[in-house]
Amino acid sequence: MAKMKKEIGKVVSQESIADGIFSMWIETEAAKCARCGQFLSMYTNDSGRLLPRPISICEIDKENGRLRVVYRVTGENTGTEQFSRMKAGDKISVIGPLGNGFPVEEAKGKKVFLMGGGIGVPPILELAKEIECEKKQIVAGYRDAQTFLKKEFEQNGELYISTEDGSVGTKGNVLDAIRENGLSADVIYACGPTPMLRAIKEYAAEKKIVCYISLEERMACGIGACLGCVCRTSQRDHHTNVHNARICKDGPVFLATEVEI
Amino acid sequence: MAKMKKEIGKVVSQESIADGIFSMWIETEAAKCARCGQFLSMYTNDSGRLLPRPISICEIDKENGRLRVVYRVTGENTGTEQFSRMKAGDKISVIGPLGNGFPVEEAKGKKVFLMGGGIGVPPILELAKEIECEKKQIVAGYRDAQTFLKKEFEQNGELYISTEDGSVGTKGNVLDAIRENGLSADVIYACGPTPMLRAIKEYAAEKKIVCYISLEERMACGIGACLGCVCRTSQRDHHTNVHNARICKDGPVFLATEVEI
Amino acid sequence: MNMTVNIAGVEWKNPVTVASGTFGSGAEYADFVDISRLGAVTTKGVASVPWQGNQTPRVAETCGGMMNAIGLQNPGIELFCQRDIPFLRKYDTKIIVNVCGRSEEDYCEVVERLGNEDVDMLEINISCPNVKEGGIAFGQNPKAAQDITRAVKKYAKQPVIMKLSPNVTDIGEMAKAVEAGGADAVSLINTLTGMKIDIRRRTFALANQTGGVSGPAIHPIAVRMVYQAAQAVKLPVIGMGGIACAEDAIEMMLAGASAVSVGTANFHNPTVTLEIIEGIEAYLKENHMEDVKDLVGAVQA
Amino acid sequence: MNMTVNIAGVEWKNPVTVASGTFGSGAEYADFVDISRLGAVTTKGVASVPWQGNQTPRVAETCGGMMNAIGLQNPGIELFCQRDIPFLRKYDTKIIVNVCGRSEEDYCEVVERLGNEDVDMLEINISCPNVKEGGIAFGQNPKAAQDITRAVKKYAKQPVIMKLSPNVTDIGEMAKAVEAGGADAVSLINTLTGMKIDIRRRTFALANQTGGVSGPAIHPIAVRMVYQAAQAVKLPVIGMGGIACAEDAIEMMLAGASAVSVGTANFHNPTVTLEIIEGIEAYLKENHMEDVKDLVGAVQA
Ligand SMILES: Cc1cc2nc3c(=O)[nH]c(=O)nc-3n(C[C@H](O)[C@H](O)[C@H](O)COP(=O)(O)OP(=O)(O)OC[C@H]3O[C@@H](n4cnc5c(N)ncnc54)[C@H](O)[C@@H]3O)c2cc1C
Ligand SMILES: Cc1cc2nc3c(=O)[nH]c(=O)nc-3n(C[C@H](O)[C@H](O)[C@H](O)COP(=O)(O)OP(=O)(O)OC[C@H]3O[C@@H](n4cnc5c(N)ncnc54)[C@H](O)[C@@H]3O)c2cc1C
Ligand SMILES: Cc1cc2nc3c(=O)[nH]c(=O)nc-3n(C[C@H](O)[C@H](O)[C@H](O)COP(=O)(O)O)c2cc1C
Ligand SMILES: Cc1cc2nc3c(=O)[nH]c(=O)nc-3n(C[C@H](O)[C@H](O)[C@H](O)COP(=O)(O)O)c2cc1C
Ligand code: FES
Ligand code: FES
Repeated sequence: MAKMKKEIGKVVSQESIADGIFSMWIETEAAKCARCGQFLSMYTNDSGRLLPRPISICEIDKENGRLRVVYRVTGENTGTEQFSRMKAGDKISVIGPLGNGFPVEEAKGKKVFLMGGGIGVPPILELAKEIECEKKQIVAGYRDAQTFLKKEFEQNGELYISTEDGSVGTKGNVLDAIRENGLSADVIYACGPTPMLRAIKEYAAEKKIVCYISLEERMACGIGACLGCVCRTSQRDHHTNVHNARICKDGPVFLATEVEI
Repeated sequence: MAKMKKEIGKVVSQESIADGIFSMWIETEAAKCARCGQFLSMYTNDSGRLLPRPISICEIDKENGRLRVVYRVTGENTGTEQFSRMKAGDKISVIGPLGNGFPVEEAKGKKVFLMGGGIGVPPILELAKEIECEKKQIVAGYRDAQTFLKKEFEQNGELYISTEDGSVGTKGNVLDAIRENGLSADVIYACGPTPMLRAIKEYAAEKKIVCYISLEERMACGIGACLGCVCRTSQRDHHTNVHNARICKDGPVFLATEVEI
Repeated sequence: MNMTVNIAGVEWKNPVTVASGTFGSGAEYADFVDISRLGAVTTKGVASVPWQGNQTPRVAETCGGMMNAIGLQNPGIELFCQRDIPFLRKYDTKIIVNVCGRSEEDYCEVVERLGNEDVDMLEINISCPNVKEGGIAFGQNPKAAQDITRAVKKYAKQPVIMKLSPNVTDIGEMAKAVEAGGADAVSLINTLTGMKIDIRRRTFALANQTGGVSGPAIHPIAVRMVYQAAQAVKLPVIGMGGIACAEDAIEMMLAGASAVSVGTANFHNPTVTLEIIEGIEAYLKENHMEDVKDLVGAVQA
Repeated sequence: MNMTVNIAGVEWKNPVTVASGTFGSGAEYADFVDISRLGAVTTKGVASVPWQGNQTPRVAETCGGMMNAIGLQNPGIELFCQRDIPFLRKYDTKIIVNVCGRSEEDYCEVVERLGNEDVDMLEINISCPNVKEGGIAFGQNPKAAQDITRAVKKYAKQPVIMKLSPNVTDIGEMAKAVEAGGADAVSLINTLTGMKIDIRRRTFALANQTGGVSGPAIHPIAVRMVYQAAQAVKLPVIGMGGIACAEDAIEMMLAGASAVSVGTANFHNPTVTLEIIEGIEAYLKENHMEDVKDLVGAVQA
């Protein structure tokens, strides 16, 4: 008991991998027990900014005790901008690993879609590395030609790309890429903006296939205590006793049929 | 008009010169027109800390556009602690030079005391360098053997030291050092804690000599607008129209007889 | 050194508890802190039946603080008694159950139900700004506050702490009103009502439009109100609002608080409560003080 | 693009002014900003005779904000009229004179005296928490606020802005009261009363014990109150409280403010007012808006 804490990690490296997208490797205890689909609560050093930024784990290097995060700077004078100014050797406070992670065992012997959209793309990388399945189809949706993590994906599965502006791969979204390439699967794992997840949930329902989606919500505690980050569930949730599950604790990954989005 | 601004200076160097006492050289426009006895408003980069830290100018290097400040870290988790973590090359926001400065012309052909106590010692250095007088007697009061800036003072006048614990020079305060060494002067310039200034003011009144003291008060604007940093004046102040002068704008240096401390 | 405090007849091992709603019922923070080291645990508000709470977004960051409009989501008193009280009882700490309701009957029902339970104190939240009828109506009117206190006291088997809202003109008057109603202690402050607008989408940042501001940003307001409340009444005062370190807690006690609650700071640093307890001990030692109670109201003009 | 706003019949070239007491009478900031670029300058509060103000320390830092207890030090109306008005008149901006007093007569005397002066608007401070009789008594009671408004209006030759205190239970009620009293506009918020204790010396950080909290820390509370006031009355609302960048100013206007005042932020960044004006212009451009007035109250549920 009482073994987790807010930990002071160390920035190992930081680079910009696309316009406004940064990749940071952090040396942290959290690497020991992290799984794909979990996230870190990352804290700024600014006393005016109290709340953590939840950022998905993009890659895990257990051997060296390091985690990779890939994040977007959402604007000027934001916490993510402060992260982006950090350099190798700097200290960074984190809590993690948090959340449930993707249930990879479900994929055994099956054809799967690993779908990421926008800044939901990063967690798909560690998922692609960990998952064992019959056919690993990675579908990544980007805005434009800045297809960050593409190389890493190519090394870890069949990669299909969609871009909003059509500059690379299928013009449109991840579902357009599936249709254009005539792909199919038995299980879906997806992370991305809510409209994308909603469409994927519908697609899965139609095709009657199992679908896991990773949700996003504003967080305060990140560990299930404050009830800030709930999503509506179709059934009464056993912890909350109402139709709400905590994304930070019970998620961020849910069976698409469990949640109303 | 409208030519001053909050400026982003550059830290040129930073070193600890005594326990908890730091010396920083800053590259800044403010160096151009700075005089001894003036101060800088220094800002942290922390969004939770809005107000400037007023810090006296300790040395001016006009040629290279640099100012030196010497400051005490007042505690953990303070603005000065944040300053102390800055490294060469870092940016630091400042406004300055602010305040009136020491009236050095008064010293021409006279015997003077330049008296500094505690963290009031630093501005005495630039004063010692600028002042032209018949006899330049520097009296510096410290807590203990950590007599920071001692070397620099020795190069710029006759140095007398007092320490509270008696480890160096006279045991006691700056006035004790004067008495022990049988010194006298026609003009005094002093900076230090209020009790010390109060004693010096009294001494000057007794001896009927001209005395300038540099005062300290909590500041908000640092430029004379908010009336946060006033001290009580013996006469009605011509700007405020009451018995209050603004330390940041009308001071920090006052004729001892002008102010009630 | 004596760190115990006595709040309305209940002895806490130290003056530090957690603020309702920021610590769940303790289970989530048990990974971070040894709950037995806390003076008391104050639970999230519980109502007579489960409440769904507000739509999301429910939280937003503000400079030096945060805003929340959880809307008192809670599992209802039955599950709470079955699951959360037994969980907390495993620890050597006092249990303060925070009670919410929409009407006098709601409050009284929960308070009566808790009479049979092994809990140490009740905190009645008449100050939640985030639900239309979440008690704020009681918390902004002295007469209503006095009445609800009196009603609750009729059913209460445990000492009753009335939790006051800062969204009032005169906090001293409110404290006096609940004292007159029979309260055993007061706690304050609950959150200050705030609003944030997303200028890109031109909508409210919180689904509920308004939310309660908490965290260090509100600390000076909280200290002032705790001071005024402590001056106004003889009851013990539990102080909270933006406490984020031992210094803040000590400040609150010097202002007149007999104990302190730590809320939002848990989100920033889950082990902050223990650091605060240790920091208070260190302060007492440094200042050669024997008893933490000597801090209470010890500020000098 | 139209940046002009009309506040109670007075046209400002843009909706940005400075908050009373944070900009002196402009002289000190003239080194930093071209005052002619401001929509208006609001002066430090002025009384019928010079006021000495409070003892020091008068200011303290808080997380995301500051506390002040200047105590309305001012040079008195005579010197003000002789020196400060002519100084400001050199610039192409509107002049709003902030008026303080201890009694109805005090206020009326100053207001009457200003009737002969070339100033554009009057702002009546009935909300200063830092002097025993600095108007707060008027600012925390609807009836008193209405009466003082009516009294002042009898003498006023210029439009009257009533400046409201946030230290009240119901800001809408206060706004309605001054509207009923004949106010031409309302401005809010003044500072929230706070307290800070120095735990080392165990004394108050400010000589006055309490002080007014301002700065970004109070911004969400200010936005909420501006929204509620704008909903409650038809008068134009001048919004302030923690505005530190263009985003904050736009947020305040979306909440219902017709113009904004920038206070504490000047201390952090003396050119912030100009950056805010430029930032609002950039926002309008980006969002293809023609008129800054279209921002007012444009938040959507
Ligand atoms: C489980 C989870 C995993 C995520 N993984 C990633 C990732 O791998 N890479 C990435 O770039 N982003 C990720 N996000 C989104 C990321 O958390 C936000 O973009 C980030 O918090 C924005 O912070 P800021 O400092 O840039 O913005 P600010 O505007 O300064 O943030 C203010 C506050 O709002 C919160 N906030 C703002 N936007 C969001 C958002 N979209 N979602 C949740 N909170 C938000 C912040 O955490 C902070 O508390 C994830 C979100 C969640 C919930
Ligand atoms: C004209 C002038 C010149 C000064 N010169 C020097 C100098 O050369 N070297 C030096 O070390 N110190 C100097 N000081 C004192 C210095 O300003 C304070 O020690 C410093 O502001 C403390 O800030 P902090 O971040 O450490 O403390 P915090 O406690 O974090 O400060 C909180 C707030 O209080 C103010 N404050 C705290 N202590 C003081 C103080 N003693 N005087 C004024 N404001 C204070 C801070 O500016 C800030 O606004 C000077 C003060 C004045 C007025
Ligand atoms: C997320 C959150 C949920 C809260 N829920 C409750 C609650 O259920 N009942 C209650 O009385 N107060 C609730 N509060 C108020 C806190 O208990 C506390 O009064 C307030 O946050 C001020 O303290 P702080 O600044 O330390 O957080 C909540 C506060 C937060 C931030
Ligand atoms: C140092 C200081 C002095 C002030 N003096 C006055 C005053 O004389 N009259 C007044 O109406 N408000 C006064 N105020 C309040 C401000 O005008 C403003 O209402 C408040 O600070 C909130 O805005 P801000 O957060 O942008 O500073 C003062 C505020 C500060 C910080
Ligand atoms: S963020 Fe607190 S419960 Fe999820
Ligand atoms: S600090 Fe504002 S007048 Fe001196």
